[in-house]
Amino acid sequence: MKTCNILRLAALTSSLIFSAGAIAADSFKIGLILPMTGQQASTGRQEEAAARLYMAQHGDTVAGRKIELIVKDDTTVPDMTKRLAQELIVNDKVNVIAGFGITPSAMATAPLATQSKTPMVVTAAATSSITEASPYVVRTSFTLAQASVSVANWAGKNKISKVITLVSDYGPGKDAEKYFSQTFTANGGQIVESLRVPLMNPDFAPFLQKVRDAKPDALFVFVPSGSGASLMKQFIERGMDKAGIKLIATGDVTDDDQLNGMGDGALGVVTGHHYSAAHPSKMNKDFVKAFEKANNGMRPNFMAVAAYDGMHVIYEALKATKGEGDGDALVTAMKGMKFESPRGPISIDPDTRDIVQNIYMRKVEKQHGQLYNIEFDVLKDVKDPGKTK
Amino acid sequence: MAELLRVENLQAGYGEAVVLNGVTVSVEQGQTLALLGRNGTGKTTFMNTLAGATQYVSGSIQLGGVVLHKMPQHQRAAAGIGWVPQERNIFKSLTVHENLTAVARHGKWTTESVYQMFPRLAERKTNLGTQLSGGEQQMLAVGRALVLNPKLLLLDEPLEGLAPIIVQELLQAIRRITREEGLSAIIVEQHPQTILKISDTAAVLDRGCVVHTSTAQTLMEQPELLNKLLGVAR
Amino acid sequence: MLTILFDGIAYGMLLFVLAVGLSVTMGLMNFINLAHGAFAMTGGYVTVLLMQRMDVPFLLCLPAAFISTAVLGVIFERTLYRHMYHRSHLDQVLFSIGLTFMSVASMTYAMSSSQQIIQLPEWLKGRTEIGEGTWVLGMGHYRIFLIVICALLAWGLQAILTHSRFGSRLRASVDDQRVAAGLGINVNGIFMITFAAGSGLAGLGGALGIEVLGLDPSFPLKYLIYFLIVVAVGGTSSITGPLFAALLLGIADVAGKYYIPQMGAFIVYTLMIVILLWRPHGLFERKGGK
Amino acid sequence: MNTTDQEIVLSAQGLVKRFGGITATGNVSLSLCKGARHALIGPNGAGKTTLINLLTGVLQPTEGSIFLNGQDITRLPPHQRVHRGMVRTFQINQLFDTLTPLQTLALTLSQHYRHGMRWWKALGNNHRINERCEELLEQFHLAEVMNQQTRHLAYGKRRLLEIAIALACEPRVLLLDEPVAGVPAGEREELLATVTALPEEVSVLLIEHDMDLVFNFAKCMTVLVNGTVLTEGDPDAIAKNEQVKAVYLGTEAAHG
Amino acid sequence: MESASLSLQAHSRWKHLETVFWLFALLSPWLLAKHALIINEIVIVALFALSLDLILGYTGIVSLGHAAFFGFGAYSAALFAIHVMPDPLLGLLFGAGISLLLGALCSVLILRGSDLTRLMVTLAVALILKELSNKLSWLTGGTDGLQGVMMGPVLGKFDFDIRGITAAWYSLAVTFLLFLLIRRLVHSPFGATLTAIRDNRLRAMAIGIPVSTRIAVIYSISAAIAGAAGALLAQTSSFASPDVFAFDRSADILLILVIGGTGWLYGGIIGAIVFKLLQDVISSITPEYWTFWIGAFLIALVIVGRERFLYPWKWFAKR
Repeated sequence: MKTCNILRLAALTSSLIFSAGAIAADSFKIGLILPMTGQQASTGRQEEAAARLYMAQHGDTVAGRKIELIVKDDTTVPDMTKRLAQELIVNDKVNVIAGFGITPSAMATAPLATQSKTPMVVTAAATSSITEASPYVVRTSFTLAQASVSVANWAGKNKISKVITLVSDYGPGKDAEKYFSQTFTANGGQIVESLRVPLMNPDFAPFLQKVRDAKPDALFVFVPSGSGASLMKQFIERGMDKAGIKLIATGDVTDDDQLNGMGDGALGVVTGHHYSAAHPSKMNKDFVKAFEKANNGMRPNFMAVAAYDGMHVIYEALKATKGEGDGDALVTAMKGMKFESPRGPISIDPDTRDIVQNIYMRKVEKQHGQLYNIEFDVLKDVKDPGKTK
Repeated sequence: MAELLRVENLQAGYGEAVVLNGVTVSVEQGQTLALLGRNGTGKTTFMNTLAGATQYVSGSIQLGGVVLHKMPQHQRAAAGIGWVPQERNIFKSLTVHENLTAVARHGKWTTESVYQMFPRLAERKTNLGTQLSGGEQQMLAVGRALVLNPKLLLLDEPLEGLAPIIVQELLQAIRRITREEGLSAIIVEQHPQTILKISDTAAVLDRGCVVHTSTAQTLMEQPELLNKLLGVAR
Repeated sequence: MLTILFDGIAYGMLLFVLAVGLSVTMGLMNFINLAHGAFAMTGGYVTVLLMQRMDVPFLLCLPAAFISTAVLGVIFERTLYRHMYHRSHLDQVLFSIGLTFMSVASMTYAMSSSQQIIQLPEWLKGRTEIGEGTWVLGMGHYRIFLIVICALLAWGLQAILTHSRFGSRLRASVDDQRVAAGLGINVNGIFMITFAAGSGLAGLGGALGIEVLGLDPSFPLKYLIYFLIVVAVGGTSSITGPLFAALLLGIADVAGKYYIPQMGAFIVYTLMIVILLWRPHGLFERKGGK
Repeated sequence: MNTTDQEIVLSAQGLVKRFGGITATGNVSLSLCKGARHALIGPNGAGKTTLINLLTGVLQPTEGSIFLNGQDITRLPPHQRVHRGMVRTFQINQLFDTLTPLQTLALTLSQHYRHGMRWWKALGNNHRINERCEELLEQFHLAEVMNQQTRHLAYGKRRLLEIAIALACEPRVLLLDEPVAGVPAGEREELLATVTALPEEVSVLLIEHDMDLVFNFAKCMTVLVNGTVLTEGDPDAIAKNEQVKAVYLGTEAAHG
Repeated sequence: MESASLSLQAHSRWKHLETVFWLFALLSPWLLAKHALIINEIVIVALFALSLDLILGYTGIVSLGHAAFFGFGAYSAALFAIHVMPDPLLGLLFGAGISLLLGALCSVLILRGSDLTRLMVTLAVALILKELSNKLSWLTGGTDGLQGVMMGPVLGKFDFDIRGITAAWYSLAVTFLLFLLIRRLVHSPFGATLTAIRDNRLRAMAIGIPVSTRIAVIYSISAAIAGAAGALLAQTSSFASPDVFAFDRSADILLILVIGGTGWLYGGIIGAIVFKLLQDVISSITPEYWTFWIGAFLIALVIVGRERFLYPWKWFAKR
């Protein structure tokens, strides 16, 4: 009998914990599922901090409803993401699910959003196809296609004609490779070679050496933000900049979170991305300041801004629906939403529910003794090229 | 003469197998004890127990008045035990020289004096333990115990499996160590004749008990008794 | 081509320093210490803290990383690990993984989960090239530094092991623990020092590796597999085994990714399976050993 | 020895085993008749255990061949030699520590009766096996401890189980490797009694140093020295043999 | 003397506590309907742990790559649903069967060498499969995972619902049936020979057990069960990604089994319940630092001792 009792006790305790939130019956709940531990943990950290900052700045009551944020760690395991989302929807009766650090997590959860008619705000994962997985998906981060196409366009206009691409071997990487190559060759450029590195890759040396031996005009890179720093250092260490090879990349490589530690070697690296902590607008300056203040000096990066805007989209949709939590209404309200974000003006494409935003070309420069991505060119209102062909 | 080693009612074994069932023996200063017995009667277990390498059960061991049986194994060498294990157990990844220096303690016996006693070892100084012949390994094992500068030398079957000429050489050396240098020793052997000649006293073990003690001389003079205790006979 | 070989050697050398301590604890003490990576991480963070917050020069940080993790190793050995020596391997795994989990979470708490980056001194940043054409040898200065340091370490370890009295006592203890103790060698004490040195080396490896492998709190788990490969392939009975295994692994990994990039991730694992099927106890199985 | 009119069960011919350069067994020939009581004696390091390992297939001989009931079994793996009736006990207990004596015997018997792959029936479901288990437990004085885990048994009991396991395999040839080694005095008699009471039809090869047991038991003895057969004969002849005496008592001849 | 048959069968007889446990377990999707999802996850993990117990606990073969079979089963079942038919039970059988074959193939790899060798070889197999699932994206969907797995109703009647009740019930029923099979198996003569191999391989050989063959057989069976667990995961989550082969999954399952104790069937189940509940509860309190507490729990478990720590009621266990 003891087993039984203990099991029951365990079940009871867990149900107490699960249902603790359910007391405030009328609150509007947002389930934020993020990788909080493991190798993607910094994404989770940035996003959670930004979401909390948004709530602190804009109050936790919207249209008469109290906003409640429930954060879950999915340890970057897709079936876990799905289960957590399912529990949030079924048990906690959340009105919106948000977060999703990696594409498979988002993909695994999307059918659930459809089934339960719950808006799913993707604030991190960046593969094009995610928004097509469910009519309830709304994205406030970016797609790699957006960034890659912009970089390709810029490269074509800047005397770069031979390029090697180097991407991490997974969904977003393949997207980056595909859209960069498409655009770049369409503009008359030549892709010398397409390299894919394993996601778990401790040493970039062999790949970089291959690039160096091939001597292209530029190397186009996409790796997830954690590996960016070490790639960059190895790029410099290999003397590739001196051999006349330019490094062009999506903004993941010069992630604001890490940029400062990369050292002067990063100076001059050109990237295309939708957000820089140095974006020269008042709104952004306030955002960065508040974020750094609330988080021990941690600089917000593009993940943070995506979560911040994600919260904004949810808040505004709630306002527009006058506090009604209905999923369809919320998604309808989100479609076509247009507003000023710390990254600049953005909108949600009413047809694809994907984000439309400016992609900035930036160069790493030093300001006030710190390294920043300084914007020098902009491509306005870029839609996800993955869906516009 | 002063008593050096006193073992009383010693019980010990390996794991749960108790091999020694109450052994009592003693060795006087400067004397040599021949410990005899057929295979599997507990001779080696007795030696290992003195060196601290078995599961001690009960009884007492005192060496020169110092209680040994509760002492951690590695301190027994300092207390005066110089162990020459049965399988020789030369450290196989050490050279001959290292085998000596790794354990050497300050005193009368140095690596040099060992090399003098066994010139063959001096020749093979830089060879690995594994590259030695059986006889050379045995010499090294004896030398390794000597550089500990022990009070009591434990020689466990030092002549086993060696060629006759080597046996003679080793016997000479042992005789020199025990007779001329006066080092106390316990020698375990299966072949009583050879060893009784260089011993003062003798003890015979059977099934973990001492079944006979006398002077070496007495035992040697009784071939019938010897055959009964140690030979192939009932 | 030579450059690839060079890069592979540098990478392998780094792996060697990181893994050799683990090989020593496994081989000597028959203890499975999966928390080895945590010591490496500690060494890395010591370096980061010293460099970032106190502006200590990189070269001084290396010994600091070694010493601090060695001390940590002694503390853990005396307080926790020694109770685990007689436990089953599975308990040891559970225990050391538990320790790793705790270290990961603590480090996240203390240092945040982001990648740590250090600034090498200028003289380590450059690159030198020799030769031309296919035989060109390009050497990053830091990688030269790595190879030199690690080769010195390997040589030093080998020298200590073969030429010092401590080394011969250590080898004696490994050869035959029972007889070594019976001949007056304090086997426990030797093991403690060895454990400390192994941890210290891990810490040093962690410090040296920041530049190449990166450093974040998931380090101990991320590279555990690599350490284990080095130990399994190299065997646990010598210094040369892990060294050779690490070099083989480093070169195979780098060369494999260079020449057949699409096979990148398979090469190391396939190589390991083949080697272990061929020599189940590692490349350098001790003759007549267990 | 009287081999002419009796059926030879086990014969080893010209067995040689070398490890590297060392010859552990040098040209040993040996044969056991049906119902033999044969003792193998010799000083330490004579190669007795190596010989047993060669016979049972744990080691492969460098040269020579082994016949069991007239069939060449030299290259057979160990478990198939067991199927053909050659079973051994070990000098150092090799038991299943977490199982009880009852379970051990039941498992051995079901393997013996070729039930080893049956997974759908519970162990203990077979009447024949259960009865045989009870007989063996009774015979080996293990009945009262049959439900204790083997690792918790007294050493003597474990020694008994060691032999009981071998008998459960219904051997035609039984190799006993020092069955009474390490057994404390109190538990000795029980063990000696069971060894002497082994079934008559089983041929036994005994390795033992205990002369009481050897002389009570053996009808024939082989003396092994340095991996080769020194002599073979009945107990009285061996006891009187000067060469043997020399080996054991160490006159100069022993080392020659 | 107590009869041999009684004593021998005492272990295989059902205890009341077991009956109660399973009754409660089988009813739990209804009793604790809110927690059906985590029940489903626990059940799948428990089945996975059970499969590892067969080789680790009962046969003494360590593995750090058991996720190879779990993942193989998951992908097989998911692909079966997409390309052949959406019936869950057939898919489950298919997944288990394919994993059985893989297990039989891999069993040659684990016959030689030390524990460390086995750990590393099994690990390498799982990692190679993981890489394959990434590379063969035309079949597996690559890193993004295999989408579009639409499962039909169980037994043609019960649709998978969003609350996860059907899923939990389905997984429980499958696990229970497999548990019954495994339970028979370990208490049979065959099971006893496995324990014999674990306890003493030398002696097992000396009583005529063909050790290598037995290991190969049980390894394949274990692989099939792990495959079934993987199939359950893929079917109840309608998804499979390379992550099913991950090192973490193999390592976690080893931890879970060791937490509950090896070699008595319920170890894996209890380990799964304890580990998953702890993870769920602690990580919802402190999503960033829950691994710290899990680590502390593991250390405490080892130092205090499993028996005293987890089950004061362990008296009904096998030993």
